[in-house]
Amino acid sequence: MIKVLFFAHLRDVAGVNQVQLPVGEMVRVRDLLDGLGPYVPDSLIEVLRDESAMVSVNHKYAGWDALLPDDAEVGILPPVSGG
Amino acid sequence: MIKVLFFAHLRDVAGVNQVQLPVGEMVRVRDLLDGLGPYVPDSLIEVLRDESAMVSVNHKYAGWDALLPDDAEVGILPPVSGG
Amino acid sequence: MNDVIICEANFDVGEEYAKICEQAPSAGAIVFFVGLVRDLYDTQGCAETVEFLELEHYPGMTESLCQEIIDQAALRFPFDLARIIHRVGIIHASEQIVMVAVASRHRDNAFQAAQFIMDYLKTRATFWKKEVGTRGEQWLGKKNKDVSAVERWQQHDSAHNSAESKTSLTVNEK
Amino acid sequence: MNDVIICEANFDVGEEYAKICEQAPSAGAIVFFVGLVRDLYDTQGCAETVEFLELEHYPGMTESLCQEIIDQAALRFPFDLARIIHRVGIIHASEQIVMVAVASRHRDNAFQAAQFIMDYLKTRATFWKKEVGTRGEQWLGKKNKDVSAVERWQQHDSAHNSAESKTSLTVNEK
Repeated sequence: MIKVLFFAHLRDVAGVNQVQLPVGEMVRVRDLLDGLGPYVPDSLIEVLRDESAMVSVNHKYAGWDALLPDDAEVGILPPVSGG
Repeated sequence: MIKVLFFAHLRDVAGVNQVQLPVGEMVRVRDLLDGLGPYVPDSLIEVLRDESAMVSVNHKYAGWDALLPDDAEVGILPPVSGG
Repeated sequence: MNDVIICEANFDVGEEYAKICEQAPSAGAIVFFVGLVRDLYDTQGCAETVEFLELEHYPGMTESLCQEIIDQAALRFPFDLARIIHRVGIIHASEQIVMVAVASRHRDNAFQAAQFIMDYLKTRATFWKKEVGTRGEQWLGKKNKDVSAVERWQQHDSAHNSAESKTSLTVNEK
Repeated sequence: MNDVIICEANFDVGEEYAKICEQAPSAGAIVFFVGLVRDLYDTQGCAETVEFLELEHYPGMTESLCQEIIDQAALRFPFDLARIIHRVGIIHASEQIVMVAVASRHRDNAFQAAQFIMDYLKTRATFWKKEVGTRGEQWLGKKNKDVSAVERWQQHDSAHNSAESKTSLTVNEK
């Protein structure tokens, strides 16, 4: 299973903190765009397609073409604003 | 009268904290080299001739060619080392 | 004696300073940075009154990113000790948000490391701020000037070739 | 609420920080620098144990130079408040010598102003340190790297043409 966590603004858009979804055909981070479809509003998928969000895989920043391990914890991260 | 103050290493060389001397023929800071002669050891005059010391006139850094007001307080300043 | 502390509670700068002096007895220079909630934000050019911020983060990822920022700073500007304290939760106007402290032998490394850590913390560490004020709520985004601040260090690195460039701090951005 | 304090007594960083927060309520960024007596000095390449420093200064001139350094920093990197506390007299190993604090809206100005003030304080302010240790007594001189630090700001100024260059900070050196 892949666990996907949403933060801040994008959690508001997703309407949930996290979803768990089966690995299925997903090989790369980019494949999440299809995999997440049934779980979150279309508006979130549109934001993700813009690729303005950052993504982490197992607590490391990852590119959209990074491989997705079977037990990945994926973070969907709006632009950060700490400090 | 001109008041000349010595600090740190150069006070040790001068052997005194300060001297007061009549304005006499002194017009510029450079003229102190002659004016101070009778008041301090030759070794101090030698250091001053090297012009490695800094000089202040009335609490402002001054060049060796600066004019010397009648009531000048002159500081003879080794390289600083605060902070 | 953790290098990275993420907590809801406020922190006492005097106490933190005393701890650092004790833990870095050979330091000749200590630089402290404290970031506070300003009561007036200039988001989109409009002055507005901020009542409080709500700060969230990605537990686990944030700590390891902050530690990595400290490690990267240490490669470039060796120091005796560096510490990040970052608050989360509700933080009211004028309260402290973040503290970065660096203790070093000489002041240049302490200043540079503290600035490096703050610049990367602002643009890489997984914190998010929601501003709640007279204009309602809004999530704050990354600021362009913070991005430029980080780019400056990257140029510094490529000019000096002094530290590894490929780390998780370098994000595969499109 | 003096900007420049020269005193024999030690200072409490926590108390000074609290005062600055109170006096600069709109600050979003506070940078503190504290310089301490290191127990090992590397003068002339030899490690030696320093027991204490004896610091003297030129009363009157030092205060006005420090104030002018603050004023010059303010022209370049606007801030809400800056303060210099510098001790004189006998200061033992590991004790605090100097504190520079800057409170500003944004962190870049606070960092830059604090560094500017320290760099000029080191090379211009009329303080002198005598080191008393296992090798006896010696007056310390200006360090080359401190001189380079100040030259960097002067290059910055001539590149940006942003502030008056002719002040009493600019000494008529031969």
